[in-house]
Amino acid sequence: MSDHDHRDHNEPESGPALRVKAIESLLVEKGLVDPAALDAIVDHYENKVGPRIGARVVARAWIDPRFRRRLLADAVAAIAELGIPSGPEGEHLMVVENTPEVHNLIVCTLCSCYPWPVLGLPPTWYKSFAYRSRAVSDPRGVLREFGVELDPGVEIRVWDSSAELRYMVLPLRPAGTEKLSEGELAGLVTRDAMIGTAVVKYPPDTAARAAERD
Amino acid sequence: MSDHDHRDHNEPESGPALRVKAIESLLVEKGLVDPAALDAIVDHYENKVGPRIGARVVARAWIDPRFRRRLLADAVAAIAELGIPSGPEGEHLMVVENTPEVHNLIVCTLCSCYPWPVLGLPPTWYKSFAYRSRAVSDPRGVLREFGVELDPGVEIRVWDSSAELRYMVLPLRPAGTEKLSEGELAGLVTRDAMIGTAVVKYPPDTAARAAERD
Amino acid sequence: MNGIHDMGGMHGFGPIPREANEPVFHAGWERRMFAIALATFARRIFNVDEFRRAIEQIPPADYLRSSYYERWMRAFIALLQEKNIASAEEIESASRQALGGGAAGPLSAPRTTAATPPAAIGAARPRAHRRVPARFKPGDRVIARNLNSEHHTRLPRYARGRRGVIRRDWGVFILPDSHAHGGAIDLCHCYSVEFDSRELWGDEHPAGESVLLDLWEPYLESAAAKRGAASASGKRRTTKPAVGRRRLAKP
Amino acid sequence: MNGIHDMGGMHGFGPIPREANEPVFHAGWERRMFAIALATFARRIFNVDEFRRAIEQIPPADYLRSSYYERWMRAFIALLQEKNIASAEEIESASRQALGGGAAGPLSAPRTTAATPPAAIGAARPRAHRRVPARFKPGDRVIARNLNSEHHTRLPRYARGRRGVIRRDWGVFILPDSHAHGGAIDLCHCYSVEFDSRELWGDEHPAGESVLLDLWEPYLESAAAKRGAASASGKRRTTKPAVGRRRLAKP
Repeated sequence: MSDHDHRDHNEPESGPALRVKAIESLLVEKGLVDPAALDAIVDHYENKVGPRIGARVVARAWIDPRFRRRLLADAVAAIAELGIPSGPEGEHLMVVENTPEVHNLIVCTLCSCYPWPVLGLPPTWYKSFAYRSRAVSDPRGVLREFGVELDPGVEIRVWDSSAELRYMVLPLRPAGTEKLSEGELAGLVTRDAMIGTAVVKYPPDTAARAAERD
Repeated sequence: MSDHDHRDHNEPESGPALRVKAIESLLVEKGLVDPAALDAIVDHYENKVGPRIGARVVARAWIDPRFRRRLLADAVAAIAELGIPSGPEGEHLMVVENTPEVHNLIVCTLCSCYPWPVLGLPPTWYKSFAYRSRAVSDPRGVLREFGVELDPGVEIRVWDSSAELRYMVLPLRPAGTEKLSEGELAGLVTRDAMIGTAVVKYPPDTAARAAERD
Repeated sequence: MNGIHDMGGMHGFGPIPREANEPVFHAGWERRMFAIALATFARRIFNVDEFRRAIEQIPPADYLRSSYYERWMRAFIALLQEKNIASAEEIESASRQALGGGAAGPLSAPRTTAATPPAAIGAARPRAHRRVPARFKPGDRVIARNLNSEHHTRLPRYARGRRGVIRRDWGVFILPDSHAHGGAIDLCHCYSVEFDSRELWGDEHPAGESVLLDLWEPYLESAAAKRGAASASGKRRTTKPAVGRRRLAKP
Repeated sequence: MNGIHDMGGMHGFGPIPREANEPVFHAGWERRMFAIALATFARRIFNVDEFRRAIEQIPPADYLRSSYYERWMRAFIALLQEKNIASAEEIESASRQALGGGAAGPLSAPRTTAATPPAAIGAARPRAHRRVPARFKPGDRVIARNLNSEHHTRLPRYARGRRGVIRRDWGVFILPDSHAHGGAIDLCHCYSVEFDSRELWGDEHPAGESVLLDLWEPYLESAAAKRGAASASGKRRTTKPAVGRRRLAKP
């Protein structure tokens, strides 16, 4: 693999860009990091992990109640069954299940802990001061901002990732999806639904196409 | 009085300087402020009030026990006796007395409330985030930073000016000052001593000069 | 509002910056900004609680990188607009004119003048002389309520939920919480409340320190009543007091 | 440390910024910074708690105006110096060289290489399998201690002094508080603790919400024991636990 093939060579050399280049040079010179290893790390997080992995887990849990139970009891072991490796920020994964009575929301108020192996790296909004500050004290307001209006009777549980546990939400399976395949179900599952700032929808046009196909 | 004779005409027109000039022009145009009145306000706070007023009050309290009692009971009435007018941020003044057992410290954690009529406008350090944040939770550390090491047995009371009351500390009179005049005593009293971040000292050289004079 | 301004107990701001022989103002514009604000308070265009509220509404990153009088300026500009004294466009246009070497004086002749003795100018918020019954008296044990309103308040976070003792009843004052949002005049007793520093900062804090806060009555509940309520079951209150509405009314 | 990073419950940060079709990284240097940090964790030059502590030590104004990976960069540079990996001068000199169009690659040939599978790289802080007795069990009522140490901690301010219920014992983990300052390995149980949101945010907060925090045992005390201690008189504890030393040791 060539050096740094994932870098944007045409971007301006801003302050941080220069600093980071300097740090890398220094650490390589001191034999502490290997540029090829850095390339591999970038490639892994940019191209190999991401919310599609979590979506696969969710779809399987929707169609296989026994897998669902194993997932909720021991998420690391259950996702290993699917051939999904664990890794940093996922060694202690907990999947929390939405029900008609309980909605779960994930945050890290102190930094931005996030379940990398199943969702990839977090979006900017998850790391934003606005989300970190408000998710614990005003989750319904946050959800409204994301366009989610929960029934007032639904209880909200906010999981603030203050220690080693990383959380992923198992969203509610939308109605009308009984005939969808596992792959089609996974296609409905969004990153935000697995953080808890969205619910999974089965849009009428998708439903119509599915009905047509039958 | 000419327009703005207290302005530094040779300072560069920074962003705030331009903005404030614009605000003043607008408000004058709208008849809401009078530049001459602004000049008078500036003159008052820059030249007429300041810690020397508080020092006068302290010196009087040191030499006149009955005044001291009136000052501690009703500071606004007591300072009026000295011909010192009250004014904004001093309508509800409270003087708190240091004793060998109790040391008082004044802060405003939420903004920078301060007893303007007796101490003038606050120094930058009083308005700093460092002081505002630490005075309530680490007063001994703050005092050490100011070079004041209290006996561990001395109790500290921190007055956080969260409402309309404004506070001034009546410092301990230093030993050996029995023969000093009221004016000489006032000369020993520093602004910081009336905030509580200093104690009043009677330096040996001053004492020596006084002894010589006797 | 649990804002950046509520700094009591925070760490990380470094040493206290001290300046020898510090001048009263550090720049001409600071002098003018200070005087403009005071003169405007005297005109009752907005009240001091609204001014504090506007300072607290400065976005946190801007708050921290602004100097004291820069924060006054930002808040003042926001209030001029909020009170329909001047539009953003007017301020922009006046700034351009000032940049173009425009006079420091008025753009045109002033319509009125308002000379007021400086010492009489200010927030003008006297102690109210209306008789209002006091719920607490010196010696009473109280708990500062755990209020987390998005509104302006003068109850700092570090005291919330903490137990203190009423030391003095200062009399009746305007409650800032509602006064800062629309100018309502709610008159309440304000008390000097002493909190042991170990109650505020934990059992490991050294003994022999206390913090005294001046707190309006609606910020406080009786420690005795609280104990009773806690031993009773579940839901506690159905009526809302004057402070602590959590959500800001949309303008 | 009661730092700016401890944001739970703060107001004033505005709407949540959302970006459609957001890329994983927004600039080449973010990719490299991320990868360098992960590779460095794998080399155990410093641990993740030290890294978090270094991020929290960024001055608050800089913290707020920096982007996420800028904070990583600042903390990383601070740790390189703290751990004597590179001096400020070396970093300056390398930056000047980079500015002069210097190669993105090494300044000279690397002395070693350390290829590690990416998925295995990270904070590497597994659950400890040593048996440590657990003080609490699911269902126990606890109070999060009111600790206000200047050290790193993972007990957020908004939970301090609040009552919760142990929901689950996660097992034994390294306590971050001491690990972040010198790397001491203190092994403690870590629990999932549920707090009713009305306990956290006050009686006026809507019902039907809770927050679950993962808290190490030294952050907690038994609600029953606390009640006993409170009804006993005055001074409470003479021995100091492993967390919460208020003052940072001078280096």
